[in-house]
Amino acid sequence: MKVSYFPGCTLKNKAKDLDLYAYKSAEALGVTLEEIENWQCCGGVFTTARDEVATKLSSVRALKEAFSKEQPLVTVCSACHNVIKQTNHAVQNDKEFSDKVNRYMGEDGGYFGEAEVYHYLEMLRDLVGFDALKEKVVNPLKGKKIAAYYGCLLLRPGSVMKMDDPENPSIMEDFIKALGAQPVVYAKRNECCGGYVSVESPDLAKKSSNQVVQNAKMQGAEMIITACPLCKYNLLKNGADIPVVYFTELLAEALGVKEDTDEQ
Amino acid sequence: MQRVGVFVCWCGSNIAGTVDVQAVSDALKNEPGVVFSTNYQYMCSQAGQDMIKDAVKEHNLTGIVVCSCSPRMHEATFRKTAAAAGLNPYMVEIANIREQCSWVHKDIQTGTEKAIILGKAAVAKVNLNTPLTPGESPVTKRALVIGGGIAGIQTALDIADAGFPVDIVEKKPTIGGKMAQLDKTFPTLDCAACILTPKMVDVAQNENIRIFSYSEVSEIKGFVGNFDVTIKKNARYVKEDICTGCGACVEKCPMKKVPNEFNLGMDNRSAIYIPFAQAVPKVATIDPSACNMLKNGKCGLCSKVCAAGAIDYTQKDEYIQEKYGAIVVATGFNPISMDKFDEFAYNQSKDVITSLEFERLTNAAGPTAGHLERPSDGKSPKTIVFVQCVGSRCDACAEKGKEYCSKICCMYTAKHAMLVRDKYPDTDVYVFYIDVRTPGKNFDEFYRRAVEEYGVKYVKGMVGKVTPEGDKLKVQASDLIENKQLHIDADLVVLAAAIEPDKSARPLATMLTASMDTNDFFTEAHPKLRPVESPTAGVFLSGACQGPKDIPETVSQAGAAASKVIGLLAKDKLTGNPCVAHSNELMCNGCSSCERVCPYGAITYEDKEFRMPDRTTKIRRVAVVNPAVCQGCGACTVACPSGAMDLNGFASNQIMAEVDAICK
Amino acid sequence: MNNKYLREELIRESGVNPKKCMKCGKCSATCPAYDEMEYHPHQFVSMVESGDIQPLLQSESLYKCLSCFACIERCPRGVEPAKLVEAVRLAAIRKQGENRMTANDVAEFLDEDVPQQLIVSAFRKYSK
Amino acid sequence: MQINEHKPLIVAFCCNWCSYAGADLAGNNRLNYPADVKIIRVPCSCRVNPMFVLRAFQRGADGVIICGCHPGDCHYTSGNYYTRRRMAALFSMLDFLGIEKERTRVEWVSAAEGAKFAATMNDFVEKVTALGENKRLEDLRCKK
Repeated sequence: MKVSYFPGCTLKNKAKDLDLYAYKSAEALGVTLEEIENWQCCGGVFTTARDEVATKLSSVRALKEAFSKEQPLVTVCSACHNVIKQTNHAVQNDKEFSDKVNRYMGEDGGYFGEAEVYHYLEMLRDLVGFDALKEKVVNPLKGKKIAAYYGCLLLRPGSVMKMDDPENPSIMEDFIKALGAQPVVYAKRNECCGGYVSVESPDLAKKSSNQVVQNAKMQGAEMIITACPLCKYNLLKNGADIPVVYFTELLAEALGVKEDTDEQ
Repeated sequence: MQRVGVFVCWCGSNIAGTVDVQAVSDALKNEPGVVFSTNYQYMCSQAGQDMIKDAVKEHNLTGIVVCSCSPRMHEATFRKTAAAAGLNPYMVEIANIREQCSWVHKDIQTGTEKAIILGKAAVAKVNLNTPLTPGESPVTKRALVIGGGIAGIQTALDIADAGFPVDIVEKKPTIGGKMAQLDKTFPTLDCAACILTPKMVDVAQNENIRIFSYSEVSEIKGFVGNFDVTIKKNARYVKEDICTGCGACVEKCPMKKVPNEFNLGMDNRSAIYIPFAQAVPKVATIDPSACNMLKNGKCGLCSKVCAAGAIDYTQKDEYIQEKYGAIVVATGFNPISMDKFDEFAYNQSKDVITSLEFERLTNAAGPTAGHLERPSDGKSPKTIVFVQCVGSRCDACAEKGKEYCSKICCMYTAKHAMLVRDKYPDTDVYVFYIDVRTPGKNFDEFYRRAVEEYGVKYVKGMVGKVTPEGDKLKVQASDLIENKQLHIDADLVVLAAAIEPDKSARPLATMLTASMDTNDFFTEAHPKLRPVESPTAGVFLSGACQGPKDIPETVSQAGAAASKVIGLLAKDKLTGNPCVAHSNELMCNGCSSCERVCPYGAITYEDKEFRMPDRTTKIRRVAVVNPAVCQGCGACTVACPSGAMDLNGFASNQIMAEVDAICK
Repeated sequence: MNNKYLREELIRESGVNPKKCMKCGKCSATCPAYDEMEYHPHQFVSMVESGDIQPLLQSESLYKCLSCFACIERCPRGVEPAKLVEAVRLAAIRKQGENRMTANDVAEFLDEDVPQQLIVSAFRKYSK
Repeated sequence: MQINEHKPLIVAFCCNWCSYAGADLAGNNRLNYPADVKIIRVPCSCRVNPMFVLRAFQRGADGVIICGCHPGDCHYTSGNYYTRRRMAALFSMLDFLGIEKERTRVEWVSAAEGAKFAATMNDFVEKVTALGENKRLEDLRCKK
């Protein structure tokens, strides 16, 4: 299976692990990630203002390319995923916005929201299948108590992201189960780490991050996994005393492809 | 040619505000057939009606056009007026110049122009009206009540008291409904069982009442006074007439791990069970999804211990046919699922419960014998947070929740909070509310007592997130009065879940051809003046199937529905609707097209002798409409290829005349 | 800009209808930045509706909102307060010379691990 | 925008149980829609003979809309299904004859949907107005 892949700026810099393990794992699962040619940064945040058009064009270009190749567009980074899915939704549902976008794009235009956007986790669940994933696991992570941290970007707004129940999600828990480990359910898993204000208001970010880690630990977690580089940065910077790792790293480990990645 | 009188109503300023009524009556004066035209402030008033009667006599009118409000409002009124003046009541036509003109158009010129056109259409139609006489049909003197909760019970008792036989169909193994699950009732705090169970016994002992428990209505045919109903009696694998309700089988049943729906899954029951001690009928029922004997033939213990020999593993579903004159819908309500509201962690912690679950937890016959214990560890909670309006009053576009106010939650939450503080005074009780709505007799006083005498902490604001952590529930909420965010470590969180109509209501409405609103509540014939009748004749509404209601309201509506049923059953004959189809036998060629589209089977065929021009006779097959069965939809008139079929009151030439008048 | 015009502009741009609010306060109940904010999500809705917008434009609260969308997700009336906060913030920083952050400010918080995502989004949110 | 905007003539057939009541509700709630819409009450949408629709167009109507109960909610159980099938056939034939599809419509409006009734009428009138006068049957018109 071939899919279009949008890595995003952070994955080529500070979050190389997230990217590398995503590639390796996909390969092990028989999925080829074809990187979008000349992709541009998604902008990191979806501006909800309806008159902001230019900032959303990089997403539209990526979407259009995936659509022209008749491939689903897969993202790993929570932020890219959020921006691209929300942009796609806006193109589909806000005619005024879609007209503006297509006028901006000029000859590159003619995109009306046809592409399908998958988060890497959704790809695992809906295109690969967690059962199939389970069969490919060579190092089951037996006995590990792992807390999935969704953060705010992955699930919300629920009516747009349509990834899972925004208040009681299970996709990452099912993922953890497929890898043979034991998921820890805790209520703060869909609360914000305070990432965006770590510049403006570091104390607030610290408080939010601590509450997340605390809740996960109190419910018995030994490790936290995330799909978001900013979440990882924030939790670790604010003194998380249990490991915080990208979900792709855990995946690569279970699939037995982590070692040869490390050797490279 | 008719002699038509036109009467234009001002409806105070309702019509006269946007329509020049004088111009309308003047313009209609010149229409064909019109011999008299006037306008008046309130045509529906006694003076207005007298004016019509006088005009009929003075001008020898043969037809009347009233330009006024919707015919759904006052058509019946003016038909009576016409009858009082000696005219056939069906010689009246209404031009709707209020709801469909003055109220929806702002400009007086366009309003007046449209009113004149609507008036012309009505005049054109009335010119082609013919006197109609309604037929008569007999009434089956037996009523059906669907649903055996407090609404159904009260309706059945009241009908039976008047001497008419009533059948109750209840899908659960016992009657009693939601009220049987409640602990105490507001605002008097008497125990629900103490006031309900005697009524249940009355039902069981009343010789006019039959109970079909564990049964459903599977088919409804016919019409007011003459419904043909099929009731499906589900196999309960116990012979109802033999079982004594001794409970020996329940005790011996080895399969004891079935979630007990009566206690909302908070404890277990056996595969053969009696829902609760005061069940009516007090007979056992085998749950086929849990019974080993029914699933794989291994067990049979209950049969062995049953001294009466009531167990019958081979019992089949039974279908019963019965005729009824009237049907009462009392299908009730359920709390909505909390699955989509997991910001309150209902699916993440056993200690987050709904209010109905709380009722069972405080009920002496409940899973904890009335001791308030947390479901997770059995400890007694020291801090309890009640959250109101969970899923009520939501945005119509939201994918979760209901648009309406569930009405009962404010009061039962005050009751719960008060009872906790009364029994366990060292418990901290918070109630988060958006508004406290207490419009009822002694209701606000009750709520104030909860605050002032019992020290329940009412906080104006909403809970935003509940986080289970360790053995606590961390509640994050807003206090809008003090403008701060609250963080409370609670032991128990109780959600006042919105209520919705029972799922069985929608298919039932389809069977009854009774209308429902967008929330699946049954609609009443008139929201103010006919609140217990469905627009479908012979169908009546009782209790929460029509809208959220508390017990006092439900009981009064149940009584009102019963009185309507009694009024219907007391008649020996019903006057039908004369606006039915009829076939012109000279034009009919007996092709059966009309018969195939008739939803009521009102059309049959007869061989008739016709005299031909050459004085010979010929026998031809022609359609005949049974006017007692025909409901007047008109499907046949369009299906008829020869144009033989027409509809009284809405004849093809009448509608064509209206089209012509509008398009002139 | 007069308040009536600004109010309409904010409503149009955010797509939020503040009239739908039933004043339950669930947005503020669920807001993780509540304690840092001078004006809370429910106040944004109510103050924009009543045209009392100037205090909001000058408030530090604009830069405390995490854009985590918890208020949007949980509002029973579908009001979407965060979109209104964002619209007010844009109204503030789109004025000439009112950028909240410049490239020079980046150096201050840059450490070895700061993900690019944070820098990009800080620019998106705080400067135009 | 045209200077002398054409005021269209719209005939709306409404079933007595749902749509006519929905129109009344629109009135009760004072929801405006253009006065170009003139409603004819029929017991059920299935009472509408295709001849009525043809007659309306022949006499100068610019649009004809038929409103009934939602599928499954018909007061007469199945009348609206007949309507749906009959009118689908009629409308495609009219389209073939040059009476644009936008001039004809079947819409389900329940007694609870006053707002939908008003919105439907506003939309329908707008679409028909955009098409201009219905000249297709002009030479056949009995109109003076």
